[in-house]
This record gives sequence, structure tokens and C-alpha cells, in this order.
Amino acid sequence: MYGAIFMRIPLDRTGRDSLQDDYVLRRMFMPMMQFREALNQAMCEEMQRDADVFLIGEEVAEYDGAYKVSQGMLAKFGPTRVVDTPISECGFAGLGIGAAMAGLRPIVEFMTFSFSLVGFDQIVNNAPKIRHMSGGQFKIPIVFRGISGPGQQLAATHSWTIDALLTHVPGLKVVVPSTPHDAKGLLKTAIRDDDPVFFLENEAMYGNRGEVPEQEYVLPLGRADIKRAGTDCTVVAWGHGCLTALAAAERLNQLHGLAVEVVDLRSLRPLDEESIIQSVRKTGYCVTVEEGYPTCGVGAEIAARVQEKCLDDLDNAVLRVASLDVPMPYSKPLLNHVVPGVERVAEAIKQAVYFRV
Amino acid sequence: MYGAIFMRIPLDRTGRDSLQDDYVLRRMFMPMMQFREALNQAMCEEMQRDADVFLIGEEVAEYDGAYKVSQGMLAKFGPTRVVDTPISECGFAGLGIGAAMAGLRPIVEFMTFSFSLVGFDQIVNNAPKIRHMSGGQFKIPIVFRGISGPGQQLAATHSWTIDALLTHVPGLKVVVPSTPHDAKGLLKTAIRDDDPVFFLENEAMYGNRGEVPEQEYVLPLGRADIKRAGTDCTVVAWGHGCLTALAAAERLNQLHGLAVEVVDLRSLRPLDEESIIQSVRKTGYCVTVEEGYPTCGVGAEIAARVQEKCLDDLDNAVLRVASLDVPMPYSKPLLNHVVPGVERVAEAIKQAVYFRV
Amino acid sequence: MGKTKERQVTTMVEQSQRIEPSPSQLLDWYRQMTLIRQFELRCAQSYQQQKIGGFCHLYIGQEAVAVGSLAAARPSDYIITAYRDHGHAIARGTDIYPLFAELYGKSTGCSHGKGGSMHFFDRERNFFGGHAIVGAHIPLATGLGWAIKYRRQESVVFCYFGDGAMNQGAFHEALNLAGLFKLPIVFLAENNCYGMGTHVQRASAVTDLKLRTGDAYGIPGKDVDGMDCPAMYRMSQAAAEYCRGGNGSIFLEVKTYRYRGHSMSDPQKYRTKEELAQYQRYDPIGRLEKQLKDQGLLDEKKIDALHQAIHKQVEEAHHRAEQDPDPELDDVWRDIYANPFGPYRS
Amino acid sequence: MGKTKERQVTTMVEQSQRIEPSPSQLLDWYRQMTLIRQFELRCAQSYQQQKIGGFCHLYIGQEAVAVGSLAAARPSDYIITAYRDHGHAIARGTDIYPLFAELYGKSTGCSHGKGGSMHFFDRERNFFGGHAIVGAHIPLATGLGWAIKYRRQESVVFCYFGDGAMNQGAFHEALNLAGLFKLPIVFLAENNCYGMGTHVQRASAVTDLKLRTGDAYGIPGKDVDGMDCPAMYRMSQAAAEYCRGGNGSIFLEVKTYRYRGHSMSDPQKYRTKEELAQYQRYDPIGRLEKQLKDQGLLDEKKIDALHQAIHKQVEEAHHRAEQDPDPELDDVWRDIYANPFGPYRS
Ligand SMILES: Cc1ncc(C[n+]2csc(CCOP(=O)(O)OP(=O)(O)O)c2C)c(N)n1
Ligand SMILES: Cc1ncc(C[n+]2csc(CCOP(=O)(O)OP(=O)(O)O)c2C)c(N)n1
Ligand SMILES: [Mg+2]
Ligand SMILES: [Mg+2]
Repeated sequence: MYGAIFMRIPLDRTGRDSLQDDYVLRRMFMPMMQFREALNQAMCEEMQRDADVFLIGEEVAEYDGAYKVSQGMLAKFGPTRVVDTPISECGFAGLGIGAAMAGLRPIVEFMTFSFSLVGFDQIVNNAPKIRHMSGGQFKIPIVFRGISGPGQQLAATHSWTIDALLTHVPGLKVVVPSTPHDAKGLLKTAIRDDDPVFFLENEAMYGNRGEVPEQEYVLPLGRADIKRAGTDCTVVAWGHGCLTALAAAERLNQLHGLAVEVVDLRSLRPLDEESIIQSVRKTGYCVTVEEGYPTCGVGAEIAARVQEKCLDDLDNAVLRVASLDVPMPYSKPLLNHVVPGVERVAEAIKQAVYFRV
Repeated sequence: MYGAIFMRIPLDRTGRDSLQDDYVLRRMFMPMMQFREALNQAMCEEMQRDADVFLIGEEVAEYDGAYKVSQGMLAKFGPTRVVDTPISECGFAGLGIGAAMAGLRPIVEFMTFSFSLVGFDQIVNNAPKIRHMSGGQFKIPIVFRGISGPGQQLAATHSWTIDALLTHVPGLKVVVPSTPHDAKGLLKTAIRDDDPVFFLENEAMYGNRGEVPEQEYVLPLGRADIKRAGTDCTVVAWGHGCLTALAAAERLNQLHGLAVEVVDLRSLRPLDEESIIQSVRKTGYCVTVEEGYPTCGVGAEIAARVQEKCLDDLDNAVLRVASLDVPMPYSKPLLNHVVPGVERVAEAIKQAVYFRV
Repeated sequence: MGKTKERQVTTMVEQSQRIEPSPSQLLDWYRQMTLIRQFELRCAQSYQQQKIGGFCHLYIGQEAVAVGSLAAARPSDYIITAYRDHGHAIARGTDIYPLFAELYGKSTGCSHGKGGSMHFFDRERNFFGGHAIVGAHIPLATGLGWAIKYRRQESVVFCYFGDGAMNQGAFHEALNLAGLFKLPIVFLAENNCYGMGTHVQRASAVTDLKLRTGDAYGIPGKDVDGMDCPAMYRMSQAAAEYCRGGNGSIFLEVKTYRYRGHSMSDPQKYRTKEELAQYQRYDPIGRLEKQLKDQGLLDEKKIDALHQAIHKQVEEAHHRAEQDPDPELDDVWRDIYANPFGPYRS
Repeated sequence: MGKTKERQVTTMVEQSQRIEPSPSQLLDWYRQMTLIRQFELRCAQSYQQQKIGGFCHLYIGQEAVAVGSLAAARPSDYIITAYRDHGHAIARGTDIYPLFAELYGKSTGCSHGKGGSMHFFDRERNFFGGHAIVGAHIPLATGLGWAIKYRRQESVVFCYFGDGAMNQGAFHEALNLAGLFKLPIVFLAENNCYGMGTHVQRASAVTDLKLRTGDAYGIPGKDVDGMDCPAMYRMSQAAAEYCRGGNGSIFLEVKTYRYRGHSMSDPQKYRTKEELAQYQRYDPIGRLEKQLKDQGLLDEKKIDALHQAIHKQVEEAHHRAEQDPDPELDDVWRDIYANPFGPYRS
């Protein structure tokens, strides 16, 4: 259960100088850990480190979290720092933003981001714009976290992948980790960041296990990670879509010997355009994978940038894989038809590289 | 002040068979009319035609509309059909949707779509999804209309161009007219449409004048209109951005003899992909123009589609012109720097077609 | 709240006390409540067998609320509720076969497999759905009420929601609109003491919910025992009459309790077994059963027969639903637009 | 509302009546109110000359509210308000020069030209802004109150909003949170009878606004004459003490009136000249002037001198602001992120 690695965390190109000391090559012991535990650890460590950090949301305290991400935190930090709220997303999102204006560092949990839509004005108007509208007098060091992505047959209103809606808005940061390791390192950075960071998780991943260093570490926002190296095609993905992409890459390798490179964006704003471009320059092909609605999605943004920045390197158009352009249905076979799975991603990659058997 | 034209309204490719009778070649007298008058006429005609249509929103009745679009309508139709509301966007948007479920045909005015964000859940969850979630038992014949676009120095929260946020969501329709003529014909269709239609207007255009036929007419949703024909470059635009594009095209023609084709989308969902592709096939170049945030915008969607559908026809990358990726500042020079003007669009077109003096 | 309103409400309560349900009504309610419970026990079983997906919120313990109140609703009245909607649909008269089919995601389901447990709809019976975003259907209810008034109809809206939903902004805006426009709506807050794991005392600054709407929106509030089906009927009938009389809306705080977890995946650490047991002593079905026995309208034999009939009905409907085919994959493009275009055209 | 609460409020009102402002306080308020009015008359002029853009909502008529209430605020207290924010900023002590500069969109403005009239901010004075989405700042106030409680400070939040804002969901959710968490917040509803062109009677199901928060959120409500500066002070002082005492929040319905249109572009057809004239008879400045004269603290000569001094102050500040340079165009990328990246890095 323990591995030992050297962490590949580069020192350059990060916007957060104050954190750079942490990005060093270190030998680390890596116990296996669930995604939700990694998040829990990140919050606990940061709350221990900084008394201004607190967690607030529906069922985060006495219930131990609707998805058990905050398990044990009430016992550890007490009811002033781990706070249950009424079902008032607009209210407690606003409370968080106000507290951040006053200098605290709230972590606001949305049970899912589908529910954040009733408080949407707070998160797309107040959170990202008050700093700007005040001419920089206030900073808003707040993290909104919770589930983004279709759950298990929850039907249309409950199955939002909110990635694109949020990434659209300047003033926010949007982070979408795909592994427990990234989740912990990025959440710690998000909590220390002085801007509103939206941290998007996925129910289907909470139980996933992965290696997480025992020593403290943080990861920079805005740095993509090559989760699988390859030369035949670039697949740009993030969050749960990244796992689908990796599975598709593996399958294509086993079946057809294709070497697919999977670029895990990890954060959508800041977006690591350079890493995408570099990879596409190398492979000449590009496929994007996302679980949200396709129209005006994040895939569209990536496709638009790739063709703009390296049209001449492209040997085919950038292909987008996304959920079908429909509300999420309840029925399981229908849902599985709508959300992109390994098969659909693999087919898109084959199509992108003109692969014929 | 009167012209006479044959309306170029094609008969094919519309989803609304019941309306096709109206799409005939007709000789029409065209009085000049303000944009806001065209909207007013469309609403009045439809309210006369169908007793189920009513208008509701803040200040639409006694105040005659914050921007005077509903001027005189209270006097004409009385307080049951022209209805002032409290400042409760979530409440009255929901009221409209419920009334539509019960068979009425509400027109809901948002003073601006910036304010619709406090009722966002109603418009992106209830309006577009109830039909779907009920397996088609209910239709939601509702129009939400109001201003989308940066106003006159209203600062960050008041200056939303909401086009992309709405176009992202399946189940909605999104219409953005650029002339009084289109506004009237499209609004009438939107009111008769059995789905939730978002009708996006622009403060800067309310006073614009244009020819509007005297006889009744309707225009189909989902049909782009070539507002200016040309062979050198395709510019895809809509709403206020279309006027900027036309001005840029004119300037480039006068200065450099460039023949720029301006495709006015008129509706973003349905999106007339065919017209865009056809034009790009012809010109080989494409520029998109929008006033919203660039990231995951409508321009991104168009760029992604164009490169996907006709990569080989492109002689350069699709270039996007949008507002700068920042919250709208109050200061006038700053605002003018952020929102794309004729100069910026013209420069982009020149860049797109590799134009050198 | 004004004096006139207060007087009207006193009249309403007095009226309600004079309403006497008939023996056949009582028997029918007993049957309905039993049907709901058996239906849901069957749901629970299928859910545990992972044959049903999504969230599944059981109504067990609250049956008297839907059954008693909807007995006061006319066919032309409009019904709308939240995601805990099985009981309301059944009490409104929707057959359980399409409900089971919906839970199984079949195209024969009451929402053609698109909605699931939280989104039952039945247009024919003016059942405007289960809605899953907490509080978000309450504004819709004002629209239904608006349509009724617009058309000068005599109908009334029955709008159900939980204690937790009352802390949503949507509730506030809707109640103000209903009060302002005097819409014919009976608002029924099913106070089952919890919003998920949070007791109403930890969520609502004021726990006497019936008081929250009088001074705030001019909508009189009354409480009613939601574990007592005839009481529910009487109050709902009087409340509906109040609304039909053009007096505007009324608010009922319905005191009830859910026996099961919030949804099927709730460990329920937030309450004690004793608390649950205490409420179960007032079980709405047991209570009505006792009354019917006391009145000589039921005996053990009849009860057995009825339970067996219902069991059979439930099993048959369930079996039939389970056998139904899944929707065609192309169905994902259907029923999104009423005037469809492009890929949405079927 | 509970008996204890009622008693506490009675005590508060009694206390408020014992508070006696000193002559120097009264004189200062007179000066402040005059300054606000002169400032805004200058704004109106510049706006009409189209030198100022955006929306501009004048506070004329309501000066006593900001001045009287903020006289009760300590420097460590937190202030937050809506877009009609000129009066609050000035009463809080922000110099008028950066305010004028803000209206002119200059980088010397109190919000560096990014905010405009509706978005004055002054971090140094704990002035948490002008906010332009109706009702949306009220939840922020709960966050300020939360921070105070979290840090066990003695401070209080003064949160201002209009009668119209009370129909927003954000108001409801915020008041419930404030009531539930017992946050130290004085909520001041400036009831100037209109939300834009809509009279409060046409927007609020209940027009006795002071009643809307007691039973609904357990937050006691009181009304106060917003045209009477000393009355505003007394009640605000007592209300702030109530909150400092750990009793939670309090709600003041401030009865006031705006003389000008909703914004600069309002033809005001929704009210009569008589209605306006009637309120102007109670003009807060005139009223305090009379009181000060009666007490021998002011005479015509002193008044003249004061007006002239203020006029000079206003003109100088205005002139200086007008001369200031516009922001650099590259400024659009600045002050968006505190930890910036890419193009936002300055
Ligand atoms: C806006 C929103 N926030 C949170 C949720 C998650 N959620 C679903 S039901 C529920 C509890 C609702 O409690 P209540 O209104 O009392 O109804 P009950 O479940 O007791 O019937 C919560 C928090 C949701 N569906 N929507
Ligand atoms: C959510 C939202 N809806 C509408 C508006 C437009 N609007 C600005 S001020 C205003 C009236 C507000 O009235 P009130 O709260 O009484 O404050 P007052 O203007 O009287 O000070 C309206 C409708 C807005 N800014 N935000
Ligand atoms: Mg409940
Ligand atoms: Mg007002």
C-alpha cells in the first residue's frame, strides 16, 4: 500500500510565488487513500494551519457530510468552524462571501453544484466582481466545493456539470481534480488562494483510491498534468472525464497499439493553454472530453484555442466528446447513452486520427 | 419613409410547419420604426390575436416599461394582461413558467438579463426541463425577454451578455435580433412558439430605426440572415455585435475594398450551422463577433464547429472577437476598451485574411 | 395580520370542524393510505436490490397528508409537490403501474422514464409534478394560481413542500406574490421535523412555522395534525373553500413525521429510535384503522382481505412494470422541445 | 415573537428615548446632511451635463437616515448598503473628492473608477460597499456578522436596503440566517415608499414592513422616523447596543422618502407633486435646522457661513476630481484577481 516516488512538480510558470518553496523534488511516502479522504485531509490540515478557515454548508457537520467528505470534522473542530446551514444556497453562499470580505477564509460546500443555481447570482456576481468593483480593496479568499457532474440517475435538474458556466466568468478560478493526489494538493492551494476558487468534485470518484503523499504538499493552480504520455493523439480532459479518457487510451493501446496522450487540465481557469498546445504540436490530433453539455462548453473553448494557436500543426479537426445536447434523463440506459463513456471517447479518438482497422 | 420590398423569407428548413403559410413572398410596405416600437407592436399584435398571451415584469405596466418597450400596453390591455411585479425575479419567472404549464403564454420581461441571475434556477432548470422530465406531457410556451449586453457604464454586475450562459442549456431557445424588422418578426414567432424562448435585446439598439413591413409577418427561428454579402471573409455575429460587424465590413470595403460577408445568426439555439458553413466554404476565412465574455462563449462554439465541419476550407484559423476577459469596468474609456468596437473587429478581419497594406 | 383575515380564518376553522366524512370516504382513505405504504415498501425492496436508481424519498408515515388533503381536491384543481411525491400521485389517482414503471425508468412510466422517483407527472389528473430542487416549485404554484384567476376558474392549487424548503428564497418570493395577487393557493408545509438530517430547530429561526406567513405575507397560517387523515381532510376542505371564495391564499403547517430516512441512503444518526417510535404510535393508518373498527366499518377479516387485494395489486403492477422494455436510445432526443428542430425532431 | 424578545425590545425603545445627542453632535449632523445634499446636487448637475455615466440614484430627502444611524456606528462596525450609497459613504466619513472622482470614472476614485455611483467602497472605514443587484448584499451582511461573531468582536453590522429589496429571496434567506445564528446586525429598511416606480403597496403583500421579520425570523422589528435625524440616531444607537449585547439581529423600518426620481432618468409619473410636497415639509435638514435655531445653536449668519464653506468644499473636490486623469487602458486587467495569473498579472 505504500509507494515512494519523486514528485514531478515543476518550479516554473506558476502564478503563486509565495507557494513556490513547496514545489520541490521530494521523496514522499504515498499511502493509498480515497478521494474523499484526500479532500477531508486537505481541509483538516488547512484548518489546523489557519484559524480563519472554516467549513459551512448543508449537512456538513452533524450528518458528517451528505457524501461524507467532511466526516469527523465537526468532532475535530467544533460547531463554530464546521457549520450546518438551512437549505439556503443563496444565503450561505453570500454569508461566505461576506465573511471572506471581512478576512475569514470560508470553504462553502454545495451538496452538489446543481443546487448552487438557486444562489447563482452570489457566485457569478458577488464572488468574482466585488474585488474588481472596489478597485482591488477587498480580496475574496473563498472556496466553493461540491459535486459537478451527472450522478446516478438523478434526472435533469440534479445532474449539472457546471464547469462551463463557471469557467465563462472572469474573476473566478475553477479547479477540477481527477485523482486523490491532485485533489489534496489542489484543494490546499485553493484554500490558501486569495480569490474565489470553485473546486468541482464528482460523486462517482469519491470512493476512488490513489496514492497520496504523507508529507505536506500543495499543487499550483493552472498547471495541467500529462496523465499518460503518447505521440499519436492528444486528449484533453479533466475531472471524471479524464478517467474515461485514460481508460479509452488504455483500450486503444491494447487493441490497436495507439499511443494516446492524456492531458489532465486540473484547472479550467487558469487554463494551461501551453501544455495543450505543446502536446498537440507533438501529436497533430486533438480530442476533448467533458461530461457537460456540448454547446458553449469547455471543449468548445479548447477547440477554438487549439485551431487558433496551431492550425498548421493539426492533421485533422479537433473533435469534441461531451454529453449529448439534451437534459439528463433518469433511465439508466438513456443516461449511459447521453454521458460519454469509454467507447464513445475511443471512437472519437479513432475518428480523429483517421484510424481504420 | 416608406419603401417596398419583397421579403426574402425562405420556405424550407423550418421546424414550425404551422407557421409556414406565413413565409411567402409578399410585397410589403415598410414604414420606418424604432426597435422598441417593433417589439411593442409584436407584443400587441400577439396579445390581440391570442387572449392567453400576457406580459409580466418589473415596471412594465404603470411605468410603461423601464426602457419604454411596453409603452401604452397597460392602457390597451388592462392590468390583468400587463402586470407589474415586485422585485422578485425568481418568483415571477416561476410564476410565468407555472402559468405556461397551465396553458397560458406569458411574456416575462427582465429589466435586464443581469437581474435574471437571481432567478437563474427557474430559467435554466424549470423552464427548459419540465417538459423533458414529464416525458413530454407539458409544454412551456413562454418568452423571457429583456436586455442582454453591456449598458452605459453600469459596471460589472449590471453588464451581463447572457447569450452564452443560456445557449449552453438544451431545452431553451435563444433569439437575438439585430434590426427592428427581425425583432418584430422573431418576437411574434417566439410568442407563438411552444417552448421557452429567450429573446435578447440591447439598450443601445432600442432607439435604432429600420424598415418594418406594415402587413403581418413572422420570421422562423433558427435561420441566419446574410446581412451583407461578400467573398473575402465570413463574419458571424448577432444582435448588437452584428451592427459592429456591419460597420467594420463597410469600413474595410471603403478603405481596402475588402468584401466581407456578415452572417447574422438571429438565433443561437437553434443555430443555423449550415449558413455559417456555406459562407465559410465560400470565403475561406471566419471571424466571430460577440459582446460577452470570450471564454466558453458563443464564438468558441462557432469556431469549434467551423473547424470541425470545414477545416479544409479554412485558409486561416477562425478568429474570435469578444469583450476582453474581464468584468465590465465603470469608467467609460475602460469600458470602451473592453467591449469590441468597429476598430477591433476590423483589425481582426484584417488579421484573419492576412491583409497587409 | 388584519382583523378581517383573522375572522375569516376563525370561520374557516369552525367550518372545518363541521365537515364530517362519510364511511365510504373513510374506508377509501384507509385503502389509499395502505396502498401508498405497500407501494413504497415495494419500492424500498426494489431499491435495495438496486433495481431502482436515483434518489428515492419515501413518504411512509406521511400518508394521511396527501390522502386527507387531496380528498378535498376537485379534479379541476391543480396539484404540485416536491420530490417526495409518491403519496401525492397515488392519492391523486394515478395508477401505480406507470409509477412503478417510472421508477424502473421504462417508457411506460408516468414520465416516460425521464423523471424517476422525484419527477412523477400526470397531466391528465392535473398533477403538475414532483420537483427536485428544494423550493423551486413553489413559484410554479403561483403561476398555476395565476392561470386559474386569469381564466376566472373556480379551481384551487394544492402546493406541498417541506419544512426545509421554507428557508429558500423561492418560498419567500412566491408567498409574497400569492399574498399580493390574492391567488387561490393552499400552501401545505409538510413539517416532518427534518430537512434531510437537520431538525427544523437548527434550520429555521422560528419553529412555529404557521406564524411565518401571516405578518410577512398576509397569508393566514393554521396548523393541522398530519397524522390524522380526517383532520387533514376537514382542514383542507375548509382551506380550499376559503381560497375558492376569492380570499387569496392560505398556509397550513402540517405536523407530520417520516419514518424512513430522508432518502434510501440515510443512516439516520440524527434521531433516536425512541423519537421515531413515539411518532409511530400515532401512525395515520393504524389510527384510522382503529377508528374504523370502533365504528364497526372494518374488522380483521375485511382488513386481511383488503391488504391481500392491495398486495396483489402492488405485485402485479410491479411485475408488469419490471417486464416492460427500456426506452429506445433515440428517445433521449425526444420530448425536449414541443416545436423541435435539428436533432430534436423525431 | 417570544415574550423575552418583546421585553428586550421594549427596553431598547425605552433606552433609545433616554439618549440625548449633544449640541456638537447635532451641529455635525446638520453639516453632514448639508454636505450630502450639496454633493448630490452637484452630481445631478454633472449628470445632466453628461459628464457622469451609468445610473445615478440620489439620496436627497433620505439624508437623516445615513447620518443619524451612522452616528451610532463605531469605526470598527461594518457598513454595507445598496446602490443608493452616496449618503452612507459620506456619513461614514469618506472624503467627497474620491467620491466625485469615482463618479467621473477616475483612477483616483474610491473604487478606482471601476465601480461608479452604485459601487462606492472604502475598506479603511469598513464601508463594504454599495451593491447594485437588489437584495444581493443582504446575505453579505450575514457574512460580516458571522466574521464578527467568529472573532468574538464587539462590532455590529449596519445593513441598509430598500423597501423593494425586501421582496427578494436573498432578503429572506439572509434574515433567517441572521435570526438562526443570532448575528449582530442592524437591518435598516429604508422605506421610501417606492421601489423604482412601484409603490410599496403594489409590491409587498404586507405594507407594515416592521412586522415582516418578527414572526418570520424571530428578529424584532421597530419603525423609526427617517426624516428625523436625532430620532434615527437614538434608535440606531439603542439597536446597536441590543446587537452588541449578544441578542442577535434587529430590524428597523425606516420611514423616509426620496425627493428625486428613482434614478436620474425617471419621469416620476407614478406620484403627484402634492405627495412630494407633503414629505418635503418634513425635510430632515430643515427640521434639524429649525431645532438648532430654536436651541440657539444656529442662526442665519452661521448657516450662511456653513453653506458657503460646504459649497466651497464641494466645488473644490469636484474640480479636482474632474481634472484627474482617466485610468490607463491596461488597468482593465488589474484588480480582478488577488493572486493573478496570465493576462491579469500586472
Ligand atoms: C436547492 C436544493 N438544495 C439542496 C437540495 C438537497 N436536498 C434534497 S431534499 C433536502 C431536504 C428537504 O427538506 P424538507 O423541505 O423538509 O422536505 P422533506 O425531505 O422533509 O420532505 C435537501 C437538502 C436540493 N434538492 N435542492
Ligand atoms: C435583482 C434586481 N432586479 C432589478 C433591479 C433594478 N432596480 C434597481 S433599483 C430598483 C428599485 C429598488 O427599490 P428599493 O429596494 O425600494 O430601493 P430604493 O431605490 O427605493 O432605494 C430596481 C427595480 C436590480 N438592480 N436588481
Ligand atoms: Mg422536512
Ligand atoms: Mg424604495
